[in-house]
Amino acid sequence: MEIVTKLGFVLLGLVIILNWGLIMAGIIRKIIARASMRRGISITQPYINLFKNYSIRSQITHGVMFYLGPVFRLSGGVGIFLFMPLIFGSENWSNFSFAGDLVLIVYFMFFGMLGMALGAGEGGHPYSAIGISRGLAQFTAIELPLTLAIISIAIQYKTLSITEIVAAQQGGIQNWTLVTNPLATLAAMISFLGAMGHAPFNVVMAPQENPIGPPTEYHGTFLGVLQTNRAILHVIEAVLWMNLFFGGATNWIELILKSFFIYFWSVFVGMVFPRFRVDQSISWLLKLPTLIGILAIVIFLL
Amino acid sequence: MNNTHDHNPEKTHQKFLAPENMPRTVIGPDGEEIHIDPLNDYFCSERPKVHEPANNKIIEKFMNWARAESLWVLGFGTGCGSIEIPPLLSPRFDAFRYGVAMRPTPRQSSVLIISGYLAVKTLKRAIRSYEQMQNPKFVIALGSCTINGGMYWDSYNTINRLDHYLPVDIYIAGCMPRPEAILAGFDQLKKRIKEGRAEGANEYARNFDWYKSNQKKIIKDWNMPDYNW
Amino acid sequence: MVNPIYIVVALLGSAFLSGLSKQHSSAAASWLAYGALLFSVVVSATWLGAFIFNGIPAAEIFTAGVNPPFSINLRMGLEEAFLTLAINLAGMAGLSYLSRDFSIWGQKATTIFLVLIMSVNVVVMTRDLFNLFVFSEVGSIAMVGLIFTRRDTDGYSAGFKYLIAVSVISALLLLGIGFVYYNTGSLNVDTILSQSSLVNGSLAVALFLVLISLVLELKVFPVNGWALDVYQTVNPGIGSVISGVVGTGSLYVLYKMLPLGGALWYEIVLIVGLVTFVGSNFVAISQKNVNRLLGYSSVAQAGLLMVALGAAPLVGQHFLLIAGGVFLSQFLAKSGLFWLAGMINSADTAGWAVLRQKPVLLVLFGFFVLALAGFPPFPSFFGKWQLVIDLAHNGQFAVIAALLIGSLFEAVYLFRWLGEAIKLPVAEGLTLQTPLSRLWPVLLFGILLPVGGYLFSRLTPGFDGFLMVSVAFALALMLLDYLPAWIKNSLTIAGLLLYASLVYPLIEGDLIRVVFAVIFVGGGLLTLIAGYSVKGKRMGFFPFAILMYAGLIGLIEAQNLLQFLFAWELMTLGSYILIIRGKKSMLHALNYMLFSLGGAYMIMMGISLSVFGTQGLDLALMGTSYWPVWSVALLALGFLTKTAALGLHIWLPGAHAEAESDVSPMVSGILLKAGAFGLVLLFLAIGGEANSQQPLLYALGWLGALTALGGNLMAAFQEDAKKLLAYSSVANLGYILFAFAFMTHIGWIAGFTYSINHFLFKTLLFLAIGGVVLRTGTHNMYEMGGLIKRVPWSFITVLIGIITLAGIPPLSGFSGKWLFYHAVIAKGWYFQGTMVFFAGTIAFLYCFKLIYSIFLGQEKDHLRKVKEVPVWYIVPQVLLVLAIMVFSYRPDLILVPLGHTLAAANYFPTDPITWNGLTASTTAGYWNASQIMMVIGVMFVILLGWLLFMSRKAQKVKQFNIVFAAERPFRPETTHYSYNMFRHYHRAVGFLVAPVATRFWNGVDAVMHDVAHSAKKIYSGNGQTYIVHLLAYVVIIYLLMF
Amino acid sequence: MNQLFKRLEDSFGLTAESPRKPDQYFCTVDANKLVACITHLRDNEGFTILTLLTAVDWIEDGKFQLTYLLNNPATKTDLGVRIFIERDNTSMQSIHHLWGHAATFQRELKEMFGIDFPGSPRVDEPFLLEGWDDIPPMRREFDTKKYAEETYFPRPGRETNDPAQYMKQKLYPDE
Amino acid sequence: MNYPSLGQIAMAAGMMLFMLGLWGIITRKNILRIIISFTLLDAGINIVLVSIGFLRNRTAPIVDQALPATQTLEKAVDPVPQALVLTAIVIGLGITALMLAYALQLYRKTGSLDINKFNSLKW
Repeated sequence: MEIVTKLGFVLLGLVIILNWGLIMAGIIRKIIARASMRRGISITQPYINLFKNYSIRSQITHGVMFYLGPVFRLSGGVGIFLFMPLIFGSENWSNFSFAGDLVLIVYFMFFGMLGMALGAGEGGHPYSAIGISRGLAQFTAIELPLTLAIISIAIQYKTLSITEIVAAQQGGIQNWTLVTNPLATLAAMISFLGAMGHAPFNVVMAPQENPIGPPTEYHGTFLGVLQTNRAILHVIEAVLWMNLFFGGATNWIELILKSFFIYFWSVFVGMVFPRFRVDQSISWLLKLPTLIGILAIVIFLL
Repeated sequence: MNNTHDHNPEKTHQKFLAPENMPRTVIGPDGEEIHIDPLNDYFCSERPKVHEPANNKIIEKFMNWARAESLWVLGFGTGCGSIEIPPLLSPRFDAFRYGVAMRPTPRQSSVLIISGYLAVKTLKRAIRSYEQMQNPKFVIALGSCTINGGMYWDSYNTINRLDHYLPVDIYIAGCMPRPEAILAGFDQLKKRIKEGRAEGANEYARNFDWYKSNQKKIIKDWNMPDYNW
Repeated sequence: MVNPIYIVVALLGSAFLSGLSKQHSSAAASWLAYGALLFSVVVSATWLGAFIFNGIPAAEIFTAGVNPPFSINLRMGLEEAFLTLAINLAGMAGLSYLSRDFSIWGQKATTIFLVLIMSVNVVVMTRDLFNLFVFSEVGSIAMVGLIFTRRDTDGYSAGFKYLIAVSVISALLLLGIGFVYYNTGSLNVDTILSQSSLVNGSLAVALFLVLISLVLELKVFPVNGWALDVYQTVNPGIGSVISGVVGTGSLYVLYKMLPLGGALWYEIVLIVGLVTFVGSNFVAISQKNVNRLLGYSSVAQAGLLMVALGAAPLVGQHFLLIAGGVFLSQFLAKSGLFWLAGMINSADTAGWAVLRQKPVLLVLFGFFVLALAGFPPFPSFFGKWQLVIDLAHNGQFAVIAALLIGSLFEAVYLFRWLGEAIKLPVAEGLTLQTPLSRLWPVLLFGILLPVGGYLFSRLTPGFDGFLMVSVAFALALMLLDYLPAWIKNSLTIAGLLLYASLVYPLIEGDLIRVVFAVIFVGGGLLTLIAGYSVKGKRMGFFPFAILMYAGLIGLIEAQNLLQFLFAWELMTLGSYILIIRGKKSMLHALNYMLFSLGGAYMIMMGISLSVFGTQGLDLALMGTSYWPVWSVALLALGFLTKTAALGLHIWLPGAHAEAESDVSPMVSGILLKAGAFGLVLLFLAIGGEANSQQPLLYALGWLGALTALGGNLMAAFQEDAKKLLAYSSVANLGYILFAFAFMTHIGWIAGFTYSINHFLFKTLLFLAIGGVVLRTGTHNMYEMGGLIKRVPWSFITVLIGIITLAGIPPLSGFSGKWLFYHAVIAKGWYFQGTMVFFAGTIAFLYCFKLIYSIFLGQEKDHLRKVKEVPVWYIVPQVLLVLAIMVFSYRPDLILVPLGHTLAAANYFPTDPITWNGLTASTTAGYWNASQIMMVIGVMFVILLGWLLFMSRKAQKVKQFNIVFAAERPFRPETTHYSYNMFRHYHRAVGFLVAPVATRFWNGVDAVMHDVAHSAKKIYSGNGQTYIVHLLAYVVIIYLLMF
Repeated sequence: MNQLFKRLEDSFGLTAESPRKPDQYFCTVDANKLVACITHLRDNEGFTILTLLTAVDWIEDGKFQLTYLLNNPATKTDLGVRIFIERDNTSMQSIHHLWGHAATFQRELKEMFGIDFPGSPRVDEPFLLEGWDDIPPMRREFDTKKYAEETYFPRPGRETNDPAQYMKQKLYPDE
Repeated sequence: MNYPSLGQIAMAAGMMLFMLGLWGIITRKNILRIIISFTLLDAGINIVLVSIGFLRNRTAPIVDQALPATQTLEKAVDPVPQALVLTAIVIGLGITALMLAYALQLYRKTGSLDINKFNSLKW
């Protein structure tokens, strides 16, 4: 019985996160449009796009991995969700976070990337492979500040359990990592920009250079699966950052607000900055953000 | 120079077969001979299939609504009309609010805008792109050139009527039509889709032989299987 | 007992008779010569048998019926019997070998030859100084007479130089003898010895003259140009006599006389020997002429024996073992090599490739080279080992270091030579001349080598004969080499299992050893199964495979350091041969061998400096608290050459990549763990958690992190699939080093997890990729592509392999990563840890490149008919996948008991991991592999089912049906994006992979060769210069002494 | 310029025309002297740029007129060198060795007029037209209207008007 | 005044011959001269050896009527060095002969006796 309740809450949480991800994408794009003085899409447009993609009638496939790729990708997104505690203090909304700690989530991010890489590779399109190779190369550099930040907060809180990290930040904004460890937060937020794939780190999907990169060959249901994952992943990664640096959430409203603002940070930066070439972004990430991350650790060692 | 038209398309296509599409023999790692016929080995040569609408009326209506409200346009410009598309996305006209978006790959697009005259050479690419789009797919043709050849009506290298080569859903007249007209065209297309009348893809599949013979009549170096999957 | 004087009588008599006989009775004369030599052999053999088995005391033989000092007396003791047996045997073999030449040169040559043998016999046995002089002069004259048979200017000039030099030396000797007599009134060695307490100034000078001329007779470096010229020009059959017979005599004389000089002279001989050994080997590095190379090598070996001689007071009772072992090896091997050179008739070492026409000879050549280089199971290994240990007990570390460096120089040219013989193309027009009269001496000496090795292994203290079983097994397999491969493969597997089952009871309680044993034996089984796919005979593979595995198991079973090193060298030897079997492996194998030997010598040096050097060899002594930091550093470096740490890694990629498809997993997935095992032993030895080597470990930790980063980066920029995997191995061993360097409980658990994982996935990947390479015939990934349709099984296994490699949950690679994170946090090595994690993300780059370039993307024309890899490759892969799955699902099965073992008091008492059911938790976090796997599995299946349902009607299309900007792709080759895939990454971080290490080692190589080449210039070829050298040498030694 | 023409007249027998613009001159030479002429112009007279190579079809005379338009960047002068060649099975010496880009012009002329330039790189490959198997379309005996009507399904009912007349009629029908 | 004894003079002369020979061996370029130098050296050593066994006022150690075996200890010089010298002379002769044979062959082959020319074997 317990397991059924657990599964019920997990599914419910997944539905909420998915819907919030879609709505959030709509809101953000609406904001972008208004910022450039357009009316822009309706907030429901992501839903419609998703429905449309699932209602495409004909499809083609390049082989087995063409199926497995999106499945890996979505598993990656859903998996991170499954191992992520959502609401602090709530047994029901902590999903399967008892199975592993922060390390699990950090490494599980690769699962989806691998799937995308394999699926796109099976498509046989050179642009897919180019996109993947750029994405992977950039990701190595994006991970570096994040790793430093994680180590820094692990030193700070002496734990890698997300629940305990959130617990340590309770009791007001002065206890958030944002305040107690600003350098680590800064490093991780830069890394968040890369993880979200917005400018200046969006060379992977760069439509003008290599038509949309990895998912060039994907369409219809396959693309629908990828979009579903995107909606989940954006929210759940924002939730991860929220848990680590912004005090977590004690209820859904807080989660929704915080994840929105964290995600909006990446969009905001993306609106303002132009795009890096991939080697530029790597060089840049290996310099300033890495330095910030190292400082974040050094401060705790002193 | 022979002045006679060769009306046997098979022979013509053989004549214009590209060198890289010629059958060839390569030697495998263990010394075995491998015969390669690129057209058969590299390309899927299935004919297009007719995909009937869903039986359930309500579901079909819902799907058509979703398709109509999410028109993903392939970024493919022909002729002078391609200069009319970018203003469409600018704040002044803002086609996004109608669910219109540009996609860089035909696999993900559902609308092909033929934005002006089509030389034979361009037509070939337009057909390939169209065929690579997935089943509910719609064609909007801009300008008189696509309707009757426009000012190029007697050119030796420009087609006169697009609907002999691709199933056109909406013609937007003008030389060129302004963005407002194109927006109106999108509106009409939406109506057509919602009414379930925009079955161009199925029409293309049903009348595949006719379309193909028209296409092959002028595109002599097709160098592909009949349908470009 | 026959009086040994009859040896002299028989030889001299037959010499006279054959000299007197007419030309037409030459057959009878040569039979007479054989008879005399056989008689001598029998006599000396009976004496030797009597000494060994009956233990009788040494016999003194008095001539002329008067007691010494008034007459000449001979002695027949154990040493004399052994040496005369060797000399007479060599004489007999040499006579047979030279019989064809003698028939051309005429009867006189036989006569001279017999006189030569006789004179050396006397020189060995005599106890009279003047008699010694006379017979050594007789020997020299005979020698020069034999040199005279080479009838051209080179021969004459070399002979003349030799003659002048020998005359000057013997003049010095005679002068010395005269003064000795003047001072002591006796010429009898024993009498003089009894007065040696009376040594005064003038006697000391006299003795100096005697001894220095004896030393000079040994052709010490660098005053030996006259001898080298002779080596270069004479018939190799005579060269073997000079090196083997005459050299033996001279050495023994020095041994006899050395007590006269007292302690100081022992030191002088030690130093002279060292200089000779190192210098001669060093100049030989850049030598290509075979005969001269053999000359250098002979001189070097004589130098080694002089070292042993000089160290006699230090080594005490082990002297006979040491000198005997070294002597026997070099005597047999050098004679054999000279004889082989005579059969090949190529001035250049490259010509020795012709040996491949007769595999037996190639094997024997291998024996000789290995015996010279001091490899087990040959006697010199035991000799050298005992020498090093005894020197270490006496604190002679500089001597050890010099010895080891000299040995390394020696290995450079020996193994270059061996490699050339194995790999180079056979030169045009060269043929082997192998009449039976030349063949049997080589065969006999070749067979005597391992036999001698066995004997000496029994004599060496602390050696367990059990290890020799595997060697015998390998030799037996070598004899069975004409059988088809599958039979030998089955035999090898059976042997491996048998050996493992015999060893298992010895290590049963020790989980650390059991883990490594499982890796070694399990990996061996799996890779040998893959070997079934090879058709034909596969000559020369299985004996060495079994040697390698025996070595690996021997490492685990070793009770003391001798056995450990024995096993280590066996493993190196076996793997060297396995590696050199690859198509383009010659240089890589040489690199491998040199780095391995360098590592082994560092280990030896480290052992000497450590507790073992002072207290004993038993591994149980390891816990002793005294560990000098240099010793630990050297030992660690030695093991790190095997694990290819950054800077020492340059041998690995080539060696692993060019090896055969089923050898690569052996050497990469399994063999590298030997280094890891060594590190484990070392780190446990220095005291586990409570060690006192923190600064060194800190450095090693950084080294590990840098290795991980560098290896992964280099792997990402490879185009060769196997090189990519090889660099990945470098990096993974870097992780393992990093983990073990933590010296904490959790770090060690991580290290073991990594070791197991690396074994599993790297063996898997190398097998899979090796199979594909086998089918496609290329290593270059950009030449493959789209093979998923052709080799689906390999694709699946590679997929699982790279998921494990990259450490992605839920497979077992993640367990290593999790433990790593916690170990880093607990230890506080944050920056190294970050570097390692950064390296981990780079692993994705090459994982993707590997699987994409080979299996995905565009299929190439010429690979459209590639078949699935042989089932024998699939079977072990499937087994490995199963193992990965089990280890992923239940890591606790291994990690929990391992944790208990490591928590032992003298290891790592603080165990931070608590296991609650299947959940491992530390104070910092928790992890439940089974739950993760279950959750992900269920989710994956649901999502896959959903997508399959939604896309069930999808049209399958072919490879060119891609969106190509409304065009069509031109050719698969131009559409497959693979070559230089990460060029953008290279732009950003390429400066990190500048080939610094390669440049450094190339520089070392170039400098060594240049210096060696310049050093050789002292051999100007001018006889007078040589004399000047001689005299200057005498003066320098004199000045040094007084 | 006249001096130049005088010099060239002596060497190559060219006939000059009166200039159309102050800096634009035309002249005519024999086809077989052309290469020598423009080589001289390029190397000695400073006409280093080949601006254009084009053809005119004088079907009535049975001739093709080729114009090599050269430019002298120092004096900012254009010089068009004309030749006339036979119309049937015609071929002309290639000048791709003087200017690399001449090959492209020649490729186009080959495709559009059927003028062959033996030795010119890739001269037989299609340039603008893909799969054209009729007579070269710019030759005046090619009836492009008839070809278009036969090939491109003209839409029935289409009227073609002179725009000026049509608009006048439509806007001011009374006049 | 302490005059050197005959034995000492002989020894000094022998040593000088020895040194002279050695000097010749390492300085002369002609092979024949080298051989002659060697014979000088050899002779020098022999003289030294004889002088070692020399005892003043004694006779040669030949047992005959003049020197009965019973008086050898008192009247004869040390016989051993003499025996040595005899043997050494024989050996020196053999070696000299061999050297000359080599010199002859070298001269036949090359027409030269310059030792500096025979350095084709080196390094």
